[in-house]
Amino acid sequence: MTPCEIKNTLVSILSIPTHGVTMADIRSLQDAVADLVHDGDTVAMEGFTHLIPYAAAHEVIRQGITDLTLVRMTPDVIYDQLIGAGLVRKLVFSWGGNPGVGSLHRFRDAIENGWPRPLELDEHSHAGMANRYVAGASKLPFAVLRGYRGSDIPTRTDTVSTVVCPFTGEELAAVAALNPDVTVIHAQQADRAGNVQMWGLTGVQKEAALAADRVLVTVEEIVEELMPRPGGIVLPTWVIDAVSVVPGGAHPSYATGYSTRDNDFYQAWDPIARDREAFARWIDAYVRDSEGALTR
Amino acid sequence: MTPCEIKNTLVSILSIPTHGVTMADIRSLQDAVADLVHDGDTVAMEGFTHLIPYAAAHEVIRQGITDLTLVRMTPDVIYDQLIGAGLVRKLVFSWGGNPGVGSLHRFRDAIENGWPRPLELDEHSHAGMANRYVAGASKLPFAVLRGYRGSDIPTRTDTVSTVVCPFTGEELAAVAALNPDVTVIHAQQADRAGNVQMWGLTGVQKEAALAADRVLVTVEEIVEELMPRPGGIVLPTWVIDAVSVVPGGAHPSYATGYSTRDNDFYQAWDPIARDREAFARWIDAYVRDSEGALTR
Amino acid sequence: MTATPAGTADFTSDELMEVNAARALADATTCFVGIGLPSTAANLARATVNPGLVLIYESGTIGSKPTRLPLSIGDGELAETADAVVPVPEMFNYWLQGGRIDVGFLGAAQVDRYANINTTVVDRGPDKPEGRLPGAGGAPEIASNCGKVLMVLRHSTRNFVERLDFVTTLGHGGGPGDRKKLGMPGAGPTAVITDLGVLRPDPATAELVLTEVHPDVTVERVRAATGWELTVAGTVGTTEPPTPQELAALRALKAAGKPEQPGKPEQPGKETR
Amino acid sequence: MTATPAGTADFTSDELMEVNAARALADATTCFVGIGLPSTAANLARATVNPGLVLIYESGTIGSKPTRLPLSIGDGELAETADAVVPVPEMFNYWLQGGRIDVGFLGAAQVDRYANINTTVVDRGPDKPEGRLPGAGGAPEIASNCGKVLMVLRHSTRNFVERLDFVTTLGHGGGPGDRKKLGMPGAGPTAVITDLGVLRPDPATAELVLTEVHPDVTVERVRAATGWELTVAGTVGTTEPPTPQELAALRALKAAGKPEQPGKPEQPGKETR
Repeated sequence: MTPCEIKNTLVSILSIPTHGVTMADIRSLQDAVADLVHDGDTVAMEGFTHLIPYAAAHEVIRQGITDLTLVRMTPDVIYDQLIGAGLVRKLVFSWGGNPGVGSLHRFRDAIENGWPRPLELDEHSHAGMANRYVAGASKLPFAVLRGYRGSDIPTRTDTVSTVVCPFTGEELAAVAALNPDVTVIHAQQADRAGNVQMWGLTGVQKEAALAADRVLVTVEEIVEELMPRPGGIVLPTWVIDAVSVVPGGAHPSYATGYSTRDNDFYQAWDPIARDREAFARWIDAYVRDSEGALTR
Repeated sequence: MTPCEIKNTLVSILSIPTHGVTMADIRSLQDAVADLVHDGDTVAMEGFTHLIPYAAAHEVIRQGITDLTLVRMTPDVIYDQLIGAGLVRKLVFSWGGNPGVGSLHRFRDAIENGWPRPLELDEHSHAGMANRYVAGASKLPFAVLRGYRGSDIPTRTDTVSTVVCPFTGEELAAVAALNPDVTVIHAQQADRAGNVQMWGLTGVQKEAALAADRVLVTVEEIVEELMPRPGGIVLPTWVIDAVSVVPGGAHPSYATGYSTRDNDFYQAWDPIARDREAFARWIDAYVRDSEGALTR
Repeated sequence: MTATPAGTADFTSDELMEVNAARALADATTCFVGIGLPSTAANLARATVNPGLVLIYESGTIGSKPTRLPLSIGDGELAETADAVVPVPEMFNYWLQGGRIDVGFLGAAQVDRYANINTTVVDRGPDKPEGRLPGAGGAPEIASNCGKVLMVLRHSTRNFVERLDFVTTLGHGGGPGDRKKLGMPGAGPTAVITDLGVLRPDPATAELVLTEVHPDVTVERVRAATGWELTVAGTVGTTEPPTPQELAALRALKAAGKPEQPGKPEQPGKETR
Repeated sequence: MTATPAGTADFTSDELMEVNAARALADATTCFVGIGLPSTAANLARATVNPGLVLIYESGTIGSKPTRLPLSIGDGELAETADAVVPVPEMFNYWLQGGRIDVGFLGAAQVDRYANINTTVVDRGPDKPEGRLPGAGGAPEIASNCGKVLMVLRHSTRNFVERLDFVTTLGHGGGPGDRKKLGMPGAGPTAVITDLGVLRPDPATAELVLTEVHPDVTVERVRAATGWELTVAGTVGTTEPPTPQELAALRALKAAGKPEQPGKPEQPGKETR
């Protein structure tokens, strides 16, 4: 019996079934979105102002994946676009504005006028949303915080409740865990094995990724080796399903070390989004029929 | 009215009382320990194998600060020494061994034989202890985990209980928050303002520090500017009470970038700690009467 | 925004509001900064009355020292100049809920006489759908957990209302003691700074009372801009006009806030990737 | 530890245990590694049957690739060679409780027929105080939350007991279904690897059954070293002796585990600072 045969025999005797852990595939954004994001999914595209995965959202628009429940602390222009495109059934969020500019007009139009379709809301505070992701990543059904006190928010959601501390008797807020079907994030770098590193403001991306069933990461570039960075967060390949290389994939948001926030875009978005037709023209010109759409 | 007078007037009109936030003092270990650690205190000296604040513990021994409740996930040799020195009334912990070597003999002698004094225990799992610190840092009275299931541990402590998820009905473990009177940690660097940076394995030090009323940090050195490091954690000066410069202050533990773990010391500790007299001689020779004792 | 002459300098009522808001931070040590007016005020405080003020943004930055006004709470400079950058859950749990933050500085869409805040929805009448506002963001827990809360917003009957359409964030509830009853650790709102003056809660009733007006602003004008019957302090002070230094610092911050964007697209919609 | 001849190589029963424990990780993807025998086995697996195995230590390291056996779970090399280093609370909450870890590898002081574990206290008789063990460490939640659990310990009636003095960590409780009743996500212990052979839970009863013995070990010898009436599988296999490669890899790991310490003190007690 050769060592190899011995090994195989022993494997059959002693081995245990794997837990379903696999490496991330590096693949085109088009294929990755088609495989991982389905009609009716609950999808979190996170990134707190920084590293917002716009390119992936645009691919969702191009593929017309619809009836989505979108989750994000700050819907931002990325969800304004998806909502305006008519793909969103429900929004789970905590602050829906265009940061430093004003309203998200597509978001408002959907809520106030049901255009292009009614938008159901599950609305929280930032602290509540952050803790909902923490519970999700921890595979706990809920998280505890000292929050929502005196607020009307709990009257409009069924995902805030209370628990009593068994030691002190204090009543605290409980928020239900968030476990998206898919989380999509943008990061600076991946290596060839599909390990990912992001740095700068890292928001709730780690929690959102670890809370999800499936994870898609777009990256600025593939590097030979991930060099540890100050403030860097590494997600190992075996918690990620697919990595797609999309340089500039966070624009008009930004990727520290690669680009700066395009504040002008955020300001220019306001008049575009105010007008249904201007919005439709923009989506057609810059998302549906863009050159990028053809090459991805 | 000069601008300065205007400022002062306006301050008196519009200013709000401060919340008690102050900068850390950079001072001798002797003075810092004397000021911040008192008889009867609950003290956490954290550091998960790495960055264990031995020098500060030795200063506590030299000053004979006693009746302490000591908190640490892994008591390690540092608490074996404090327990053997008769300064400890109670121990809150989750794993009491000499890592990779064997028993902590002073810890065992105190528990099994009450020598040099009886030792009360509050015993948890690592997951429970980590979450107790998280609750403490979050100023919540408790934390939730899926833990202790089927274990006898809850029969021997009053700091494990249960809560029921208000959304799913699942019963989960609740652990009481840990909020030490003082947390003592060792870090690599501080700047002159008292901001501290540590890197490498950072364990539960951030949580232990933020959970405490008072914080003492010993550091390898003072630097002009804290350069952000991969894996670095910065504690701003205003959450720290005192910084003391103690190069090598984690020995026989280590400080990544400055020293390596003295595994030989950990192995050599075993026969010293087995014998009450050998232990007493060691403490006298290397802690109470050491040169270091005089210069600090 | 009407320009008001004051000695050698001209300044707007907005500028006076911003300067007063900055002055209110003179003794603060750490400030949780909302975007917009609060961020302007906090950055101006660092440039004038309180250079050591620790700015904390909910995007995770502790000790940011921006040289220009950030447009969003996640602008790169906030992280680059920070003493520490932490994940968002840590920010809310360890730092805010952990009671580490001295002053919370908030804006508002609607405020009532007890300094309760609405930033969620407004009632636009029986035949119209609710008007949508951005929502809570960090405000409910900022108002609950910071040592004190300062508010800054423009004064009008649209903003200062008899009754909120929705309570997003509790200020003083329905009167003194309500915060304590709800177990809120911080003292709550201590001042509401507007473009007309300053309101503060009466310690006995917790109701906002007009305590200062800006130069050339009459009490009557403030009453008219307030949607409830405004109580006025026995002695109403007049706030000091901005010093030339304050005004210069404020204008420099704002001018720096509009830098040329590197890689700025020719068309607004053009994506540069 | 008796040396047993096997073909060209001499090896000890401990070495055979370690090699078998490593082989049990052949198909594992991620392993939460306890210090001591589990760490030896996991590192040997990386050097032999499973070079891609992701080692996770409770000190916070994910994907450590040590070149020598660490003495403690916090040795510097574990962090330096890791794919990621995370804070300890995150390790227990997001990674372990988060269900990210395939195999937990545990040692034990006492184990019973249902693979329950005691590492807390031992009863030393009516006139003596309880004997103190280290305590739980990570084990209760490792055993609960990992996909499966492997155990490795030396076989004696002191360790394999009829009744635990204290249940630190639940294995299979009192029989099949107990884990499910308690809501424990993972499958629990699937093998107990000792210096005499391998025990596995019978799917019908969850009781540990002797399924393999090491070469030259009799079933009778295992029975005699077990504190309960041991059930033996219908067919008891014999484990393969270590290959020369396995033995060489194991011995190289152990030799590398005792490096010259830089700055090693002359006296054991001497502190170098």
